[in-house]
Amino acid sequence: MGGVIRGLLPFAVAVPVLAALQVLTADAPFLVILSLTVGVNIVLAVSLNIVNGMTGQFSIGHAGFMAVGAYVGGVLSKVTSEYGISFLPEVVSDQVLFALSLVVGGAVAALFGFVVGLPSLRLKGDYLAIVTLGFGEIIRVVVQNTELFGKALGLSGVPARTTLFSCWLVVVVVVVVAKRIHDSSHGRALLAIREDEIAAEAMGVNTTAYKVRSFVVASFFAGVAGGVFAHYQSIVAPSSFTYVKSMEVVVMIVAGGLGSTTGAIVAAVFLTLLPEGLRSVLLAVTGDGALAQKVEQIRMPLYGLLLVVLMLLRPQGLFGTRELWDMGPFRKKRAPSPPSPLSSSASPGAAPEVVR
Amino acid sequence: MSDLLQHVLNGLAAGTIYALVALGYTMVYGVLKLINFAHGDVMMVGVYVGYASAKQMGRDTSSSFLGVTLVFLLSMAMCAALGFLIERFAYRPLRDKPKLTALITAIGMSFFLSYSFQLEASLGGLTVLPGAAPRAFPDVITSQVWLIIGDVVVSNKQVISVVVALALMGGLQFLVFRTRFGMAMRAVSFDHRTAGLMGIPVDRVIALTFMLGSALAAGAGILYAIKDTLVQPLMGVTVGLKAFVAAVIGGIGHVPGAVVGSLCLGLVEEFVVGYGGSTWRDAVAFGFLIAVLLFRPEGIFGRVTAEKV
Amino acid sequence: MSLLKVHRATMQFGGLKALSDFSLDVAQGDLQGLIGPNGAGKTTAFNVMTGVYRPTSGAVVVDGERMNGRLPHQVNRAGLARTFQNIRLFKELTALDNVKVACLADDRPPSSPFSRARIDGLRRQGRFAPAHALDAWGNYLDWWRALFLTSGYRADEAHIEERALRLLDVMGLAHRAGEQARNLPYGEQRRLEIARALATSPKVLLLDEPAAGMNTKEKAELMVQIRRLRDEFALGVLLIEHDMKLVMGICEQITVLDHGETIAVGTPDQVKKDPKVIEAYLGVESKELQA
Amino acid sequence: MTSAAASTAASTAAATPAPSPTARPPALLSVGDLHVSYGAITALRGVSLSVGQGEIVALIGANGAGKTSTLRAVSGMLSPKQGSITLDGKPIAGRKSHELVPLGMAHAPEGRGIFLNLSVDENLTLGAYLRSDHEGIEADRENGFTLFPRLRERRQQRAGTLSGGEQQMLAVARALMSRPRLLLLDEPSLGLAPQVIETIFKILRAVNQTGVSILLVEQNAHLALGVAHHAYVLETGQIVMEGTGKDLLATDEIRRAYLGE
Repeated sequence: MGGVIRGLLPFAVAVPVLAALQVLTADAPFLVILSLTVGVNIVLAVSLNIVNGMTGQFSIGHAGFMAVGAYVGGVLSKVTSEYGISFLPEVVSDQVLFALSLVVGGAVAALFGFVVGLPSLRLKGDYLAIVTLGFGEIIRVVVQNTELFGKALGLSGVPARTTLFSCWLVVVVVVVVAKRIHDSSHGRALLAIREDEIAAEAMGVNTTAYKVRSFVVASFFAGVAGGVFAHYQSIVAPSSFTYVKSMEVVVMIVAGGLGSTTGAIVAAVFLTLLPEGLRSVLLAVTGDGALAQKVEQIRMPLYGLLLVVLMLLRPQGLFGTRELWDMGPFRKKRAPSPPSPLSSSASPGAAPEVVR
Repeated sequence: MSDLLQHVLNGLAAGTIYALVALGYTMVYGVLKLINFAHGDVMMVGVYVGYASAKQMGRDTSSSFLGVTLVFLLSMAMCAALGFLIERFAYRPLRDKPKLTALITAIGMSFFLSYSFQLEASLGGLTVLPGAAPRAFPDVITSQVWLIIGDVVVSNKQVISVVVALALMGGLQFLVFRTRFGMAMRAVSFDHRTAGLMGIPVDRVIALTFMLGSALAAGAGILYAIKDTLVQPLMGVTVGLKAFVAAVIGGIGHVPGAVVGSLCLGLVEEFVVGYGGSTWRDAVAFGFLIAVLLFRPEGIFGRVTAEKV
Repeated sequence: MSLLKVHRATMQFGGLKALSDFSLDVAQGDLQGLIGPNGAGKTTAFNVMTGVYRPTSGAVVVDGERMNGRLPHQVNRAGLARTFQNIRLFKELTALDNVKVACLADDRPPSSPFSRARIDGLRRQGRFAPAHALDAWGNYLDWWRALFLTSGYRADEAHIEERALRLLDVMGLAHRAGEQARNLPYGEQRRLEIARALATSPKVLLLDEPAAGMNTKEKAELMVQIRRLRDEFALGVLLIEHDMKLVMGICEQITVLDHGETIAVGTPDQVKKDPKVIEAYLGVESKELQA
Repeated sequence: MTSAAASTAASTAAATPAPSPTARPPALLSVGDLHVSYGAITALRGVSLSVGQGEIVALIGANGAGKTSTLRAVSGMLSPKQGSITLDGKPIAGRKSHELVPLGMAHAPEGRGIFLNLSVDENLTLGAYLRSDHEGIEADRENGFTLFPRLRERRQQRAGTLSGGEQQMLAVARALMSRPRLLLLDEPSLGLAPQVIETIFKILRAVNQTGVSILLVEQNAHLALGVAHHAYVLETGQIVMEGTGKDLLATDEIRRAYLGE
C-alpha cells in the first residue's frame, strides 16, 4: 500500500499547484492559451521520445495518432455535450465526460499504434520511418473522407473543456509514466533494443512485444494530446495533423536529445515559446501584423536547418540520452557496491598460476 | 473498354514521371544506402528554375525547340549543382555515422528547401524565393492531340514524357552497366571501402551520382509541371514521396525495379482516380507501399540481406 | 542429464551448407570446446542453437524442450545464454544496466504466481505452453506495477540491482558498475558480456571466442574463471575458441568442425592426434614439420 | 622491444631469436610507432615494422591482436591517431586508399572484398581501374588466368557464385591487376581447404619472385612463417617478437602459442 501512495506522490503535489495556477491565470487568457499549446507539445514530444528515443525505432507519423485522438475525443464530446451525469454538478460532469473522451480517444489511437507497431517487427530505420509517415497520411485521408468527422472542413463545435489544470495534469501523467518506464526493467529492455536488437533478443528480451508496446504507449498519449488539443481549439481540421506537425515533434525530440525525457520537455517548451515570443515582441514593437506573420513562415525552414545543423555539429542534441537530474548538482549518487569475498580472487592483480 | 485503355495510357504516362524521380532515389540509395528525403525538393527547385528561365525567355523563345531544350538543361544543371552542395556539406560529413543521423539530416534538408521556397524574397528586383502561391508553368509545349483511336486520346505531352523518360532510363541503364563510371558506381555501392582500394575516388563517384540523380529529378519535374500541374513549393514533398514509394515497391537500389514500381503506382493511382476515388489517391499509394513492405520488404526485385551476427 | 542436445542439425544458405549433420550434447558440469579453422561453421552452429537461425533440418533441444522455430529470446528463457564473437554490448548503457537488462523477470519473488520457480516447474513437467504464457503475463503485469511503483515492484528492482552487482563482482567488474560499456577496455568488455549472459540464469552458457583479443595473461585468468563459473553456477559450458592452448587446457571434450562437417569429437589428447584435425586445423605445412 | 616482449622472451630464454644475421634489403614500406583506435578501443599501440624490397613479411598473432588494423592503416582505410608510414621514403600516413594505389600499393582486404554483384571480369577490370594502357591490362588479365585457370572458366559469372577458394584467387588476381610493388594480403588461407591454400601460397611465392613485396597477415602461423623472409608477432596491438620466419618457427613460445603444440 505504501508503494501506491508513493506512486501517487507526484500527483499529490501537482494537483494543488495546478489548481492554484488555474485560479491565478483566470484573467490572462493569452497566457492560458500559450500554456495549453506548450502542454500539448510536451505531451507529444515526451510520448514520441518513448518510441524514437528509448526504443530507437524511428516514427515520423506521430500527428496521425494525435488526429485519431482529436477526432474520436471531439466527436464523443459533441455527442455527449447534451447530456450530463445527473448526480454531479454540471462543471464536474463536463470534466468527467471530457476525461472519458480523452481516454477513449487515446485508446483508439493506441489501437492504431498497435497496428503501426506491427510493421516495426519486420522493418528498421528508414523503412519504418516511411511506413509511419504513410500511416499518418492514410489516417488523415481517411478522416478527410469521413462524413462523421466533417470531411475536409473538419469537426466544429467541440465543447471547449480543456483547462490549464486538465492539460497540465496530462503533462504530469505522461512525464511520470515516461520516467517510470525508463527506470524500470521495461525501460532497460527498450534501451537494450535501441542499442543492439540482436543482443537484446539473445538476452531474453522479447523485442517484438516491447517494440509494439512502446508504440502503443506513445500513440495512446499522442491521442490524449489530440483530445486536449481538440477541446481548446473547438475546431478540428485535417490540416492540423499533417506531416509538418509530425516533423515539428521530431525536431523537438532530436533537439532535446533522443532518449532524454527532460531534453524533450525543454526543447518542446523552447521551440513552442520562441516563435510565439518573437511574434508578440514584433507585434508590440512595430505594431505591424504582417511582420509578425513572417515569424510563422520562417519557423519551418528554420526547423529544417536546425535539424541539419544539429546532426552535423551536435547529433546527440541538447542533453544526449541524459536527463536533467543526471547532471551537475542534481547528479544521483550511486551506492558503493558491497565488498564480496569473490572480488579479490577475480581481480586481475591476483592472477593464479598460468596453466600450461 | 476504351475507358480502360485510356486509364492504362494515362497511368503509364504518370508512372514514367514517377520513374524518373524514383531513379534518383534508387541511385543515391544504391551508392550510399541513404534515403535522400530531399530528392523531391531538389526536383521542386528544378521546376522553379525551369519556370523562371522560361518566363525570362518569353513565350516565343521558350516554346521553340531550342528554347525548351535550354530550359531543361538550365534547370538540370542548377539541380546538379544543388545536389552536389547538399551531398558535400550535409551528407558527406555523416557518411560513417549511424544511419539515423543521415536520415534526420535528409528530412531536415527536405524541410528546409520546401519551406524556404514558401517565403517571398527578392534581391535587387530579382526574385530569389518565389512564395507559396501556386503558379501555372509557362506553356512551353502547347497541348496537342496526336492520336485518337476510338475514344482513346493520346496527347503530345504524354508521348513526349514517355519518350524522354524511356530515353533517360535507357541512358542510365547504359551508364550503370556498360561504362567504367557505372562499374565504379556499382563497386562503391557494394562496398565503398574496398572500392577505394581499387583506386576508385569514392567521394567523387558519390558526388557525381548525386548530381546525376538531381539532374534527372529536375528533368522529371519539368515534364511533370508541363502536364497542367500547378507549380508550388510543396509539390516536391508529394511527388518525392510517391516516387520513393515506387522505388521501394520495385526494390530500392534496383534500376529497372524503380521503373516497374513507378509504372505500377502510376496505374494504381490512375485507376483509383478514374473510378471515382480521387480523394483516396494518396491513401492508396501509401497503403500499397505498406502492403508491399509487410509482405515483401525487399520490394519486387530487391534481394534480402541478412545481418551478420 | 543433458541440458543442450543438438541432433543432426543442418543449416543451408542457398546452395551452401554452412553446417551439416551437427550433433552435440552438453550436460551440467560439462566444459566442452568447439573448434575449427575460420569459416568452419562454429558461429553458425551457435546461431542455430540460440535460435538466430532456424536449422534447415535437425533438432535443438534445451532442457527437454524442442527449440526449432523458437525465437532467440524464447531459447534464452529456456536456459541457453551466449556471448558474441564481435562483442555486442549495449554500448551507451552502464555496465550495471547491461547486466540488469538481462536480469529481467527472473527476479520476481518466489511467492509471486509468475515466479521463475513456478515457470521452471511447469517446464520440468513438460507443460511448455503454460510456462510461456505465465512468463508473458507476468511480464505484462510488471508494466503496471512499474507505473504505480508498487512496493513489490520496488523490491524486485532492489533485488535485480543486488544480483547485477553481484554478477559484476564475480566477473571482477564491480568497480566499473557506473561506467558506460563502450568505455571499458576490450578484455573487460568480454567479461561484461559473460556477466550479462549469466544474469539470464542460464543452464548452458555458450561462449563465442571469449578470449579473443586478450593477452596471454588475461587468457590464463579467463580459463580459470570460466571453470569456476561452471562450478559456482552449475552450468554446462560450450566455448568456441581459436587459441588452441586455451581450448586444450580447459576443455574436457572437443568437437572439431571443418567446412561445416564434424571431423572429430573427443578429449583434447584424442583430437590433437587425429590426422584429419591436424590437416584441417594446423594446415598442410605442419605435416612436413612433424615428419 | 616492449616490456611484455621482454618478459615472454625471458621465459623462453634460449629460443629468443637474435636479430637476424643476414641484413634485410632496403625498406619499401616502413611503419613507425603506429597508434590506431576505434572510438574508445585502442587497436594498435605503437607498432613499428618494415617491408624490404622484394621481401615477404608475415604478421602473425591471435584474433583481435591488431593485424587487420595494421594493414588497414597502411592502405589508408583508416587514419592512424599517431605514427608514421612511409612508402619509398614518401610519408603516406592519413592519405586515402585511392591515392595510394597509383603509388604501387594493393590490398586484398579481410574477407576478400570481392564485389559479389559484379562478374569475375569486372572485378579484374576494377583492379586496374587507374590504368589506361589497354593492352597491358589485357596482358595482366591473361597472366591472372594463367596463374588461376579456374577463374578463366568463370570469367562471365557473378563473383557471388564462386566458391570460397575461387573468391580468394580472384582477390589475389585482382590485387595484381594494378601492377603493385607492395601487396597487402589479409588472411588468404581463411576458410579454405588445404589443397587450395597450398595452391595460393605457391602462387604467392611465384608472385614474390617477380619482384612484388608482400605484407602477409595470417592466423595460420605455420604457413606464414614457412613462406616469410621476415616476420612479426603481434599481441594486443603491440609487436612482441620479430625475426626471420625460420627463427620464429623454431621458438618454443611460438610453437606453443600459435601452433597448439
